[in-house]
Amino acid sequence: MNPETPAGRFDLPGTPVFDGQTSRRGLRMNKMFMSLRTAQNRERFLADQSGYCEEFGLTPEQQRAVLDRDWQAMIDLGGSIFYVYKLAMMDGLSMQYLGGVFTGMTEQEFQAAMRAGGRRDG
Amino acid sequence: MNPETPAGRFDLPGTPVFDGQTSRRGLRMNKMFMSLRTAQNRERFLADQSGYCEEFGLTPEQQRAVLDRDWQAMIDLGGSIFYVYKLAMMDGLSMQYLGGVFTGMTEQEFQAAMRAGGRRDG
Amino acid sequence: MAEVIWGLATSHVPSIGAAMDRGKTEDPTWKDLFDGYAPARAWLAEHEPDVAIVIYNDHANGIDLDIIPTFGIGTADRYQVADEGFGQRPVPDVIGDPELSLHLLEHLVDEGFDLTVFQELEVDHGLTVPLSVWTPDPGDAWPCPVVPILVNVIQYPQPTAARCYALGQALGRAIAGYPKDATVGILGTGGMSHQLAGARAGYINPEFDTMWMETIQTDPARLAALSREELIRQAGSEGIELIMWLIMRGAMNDQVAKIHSHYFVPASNTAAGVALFDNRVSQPA
Amino acid sequence: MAEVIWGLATSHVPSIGAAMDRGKTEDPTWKDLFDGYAPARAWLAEHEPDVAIVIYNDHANGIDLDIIPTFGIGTADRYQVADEGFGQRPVPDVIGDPELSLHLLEHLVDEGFDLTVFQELEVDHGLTVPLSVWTPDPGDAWPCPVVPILVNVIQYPQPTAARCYALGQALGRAIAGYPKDATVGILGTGGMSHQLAGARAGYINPEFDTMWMETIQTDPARLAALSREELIRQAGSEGIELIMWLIMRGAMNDQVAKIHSHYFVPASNTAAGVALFDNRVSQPA
Ligand SMILES: [Fe+3]
Ligand SMILES: [Fe+3]
Repeated sequence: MNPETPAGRFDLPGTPVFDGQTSRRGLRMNKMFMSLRTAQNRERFLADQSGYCEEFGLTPEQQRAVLDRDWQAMIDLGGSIFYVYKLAMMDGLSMQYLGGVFTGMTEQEFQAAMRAGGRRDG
Repeated sequence: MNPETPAGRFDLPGTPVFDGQTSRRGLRMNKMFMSLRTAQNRERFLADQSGYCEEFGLTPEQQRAVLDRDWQAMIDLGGSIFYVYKLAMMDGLSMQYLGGVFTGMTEQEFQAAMRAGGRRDG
Repeated sequence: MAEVIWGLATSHVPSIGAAMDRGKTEDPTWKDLFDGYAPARAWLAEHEPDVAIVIYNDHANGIDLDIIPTFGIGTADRYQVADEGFGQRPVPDVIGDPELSLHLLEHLVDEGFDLTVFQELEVDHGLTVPLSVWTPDPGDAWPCPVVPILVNVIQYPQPTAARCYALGQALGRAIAGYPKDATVGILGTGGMSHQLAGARAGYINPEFDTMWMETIQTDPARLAALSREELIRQAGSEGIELIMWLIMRGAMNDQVAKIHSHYFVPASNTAAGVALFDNRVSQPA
Repeated sequence: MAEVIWGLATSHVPSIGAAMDRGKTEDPTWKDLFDGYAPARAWLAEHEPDVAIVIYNDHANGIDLDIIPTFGIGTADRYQVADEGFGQRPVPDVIGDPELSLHLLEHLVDEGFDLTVFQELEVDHGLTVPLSVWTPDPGDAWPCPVVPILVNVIQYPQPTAARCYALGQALGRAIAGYPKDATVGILGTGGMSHQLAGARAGYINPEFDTMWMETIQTDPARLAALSREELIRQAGSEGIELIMWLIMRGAMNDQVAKIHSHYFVPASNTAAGVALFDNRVSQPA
């Protein structure tokens, strides 16, 4: 899926809308992300990432996205950014890093764009 | 507390109203009752009733009511009848048995009153 | 557009399901109740909808008391039958209709109804007993997919009767606005008069129930004007769940035709009522 | 009766809390933001209410996606600070005011707001960061008890801006009808413009934010007329959470006086805004 033309509620270019069908698609994966709030679950996840994903019932595509840390794919496959962020935090990555991934920039470039007042439409 | 003059939302004689303060009072006990839906928890409960009650954080009064199967006290201490019933079911007791307890009848008398068309006000 | 073709109001007492599951429907204590269902079942078998909406409440099985939604809607594609503490009822799981659920949700939220979305939900006797009243022998599957709508009737403050009726009316508009053609059956469950705890346990009010059964057809707005206190006084502390019939009724036309109704005391500690209404009758101009 | 004495609108970006918890408020990237809070904090320190109502949303910490309430209210006597995945923030737990919670709940349900009751709730940065914006050094306890009100801003369909404003107005009536004398501070949290995912991530709209900051004081009904689509387009997919400011504003008088406001980009990926309004000003006849 191309993030420039998200499937979803409105046709707002570059703007994923986390609607009911998206949330249904991502439910198992999002629940898995939420479970990573506890140290015990983070350890279990890190010890056997694919086993942990299977336990939560992720689809093969979701599991691949998680194992590959394909952040865009996680969003496309129903991830909510607030949930996906739990995985990023565990990896020591920031929301600016993710912002860079979504916009094709390095974390530094993304941060610089934010410090310059943020990005604009068009 | 006297069930004829329940503390609660309205002054409806003989009618406990499960309101917010009641539910707050009974929360830990009701959660314990709900846990008895699974065979595993019923076994754990039966193996050590007071330990199980403590695990759920019941007050000493609630714990005594549970151990004594004092059904009226469970209601007075914040039990919801739908939750209290989980404990009764585990004991093999029916809603008619409980109805008898609340009205000072045997189960048979209560059942007979129901079969005769139910009880009336006043 | 989708169209409500019938509304079925029915008690959801667990012992009705238990009597069916244990083959006791010919038992003298139960026979009159089940005989009373027969005409409704026969008509319903001839009028199978594409989807059903079941308005019910949970009883300490699918949801706990830490989170108590006033109104909820399921959006799952499957709802497992809950184990209420004595094993699952031997009935099929309930298949959902997420597309319709999400349409209803969006319409209702836009109209200012503050629903809670259930993406996962185990359904208890509140939902499965009405399905059994409708379809005694489902075999491997219930007749059609189901959208569950949940109502808090257990903890004060319950939604008012007026709010339930208004929700039903908005639900009717939401159904009418569904872009796909579909026929809809709607079930309003619970009641009739009963009280499970307190010195008034066992309370039954046949006069109130008779009035309710008639008026739900002819003048539901009058029932919607009843206060919580009045409902608890007249129908018992658990009889207040009759407000769920008003959601069903609100989703139907002003004029509906009664196909059948029946009243029976006692199903366990409860006055059991069933009322079936045809929604496809000509409306006054 | 209880009286709203002030309203504080503020972003609740987690990095604002993190900057405070790690002593980085004098850091060049943060100094202007925290300097901007100073006048509001000074005024608030002189105007301590008896109780605060915090309108916020959870971010995958206190509630999961299996149950998504449109509006929720906490009725607990204590709310633990959530561990969001990197340990609890080093701030006190939040003390509740169940009596006020239950009063508000009853009034709001009677007015037809279909709240979900939270008897247990862990509160995340959505609630604690605004408390820190107000009170940077709480010591062992926040200044007063808190009633949390939760809003679904994450999953479409969010409540409309109009519905949020109406909830705020009903909340104002509910507060005015509280039988006990109490002063109330009300916090509307979230925003301002930001978007975290998608090719438009990093989107900031200072023109919209400036308009919002002014209009929330002078003409909130105009903001309440914005559609979800318009809000997401103009404020970003996460900026839609600005609807929570409308609940705060709705609970206040028609005329309010601005004590202070400040705007700062970026707090992490977000435009951070703070606006403090005095509710005790003379109203036009
Ligand atoms: Fe019920
Ligand atoms: Fe937020």
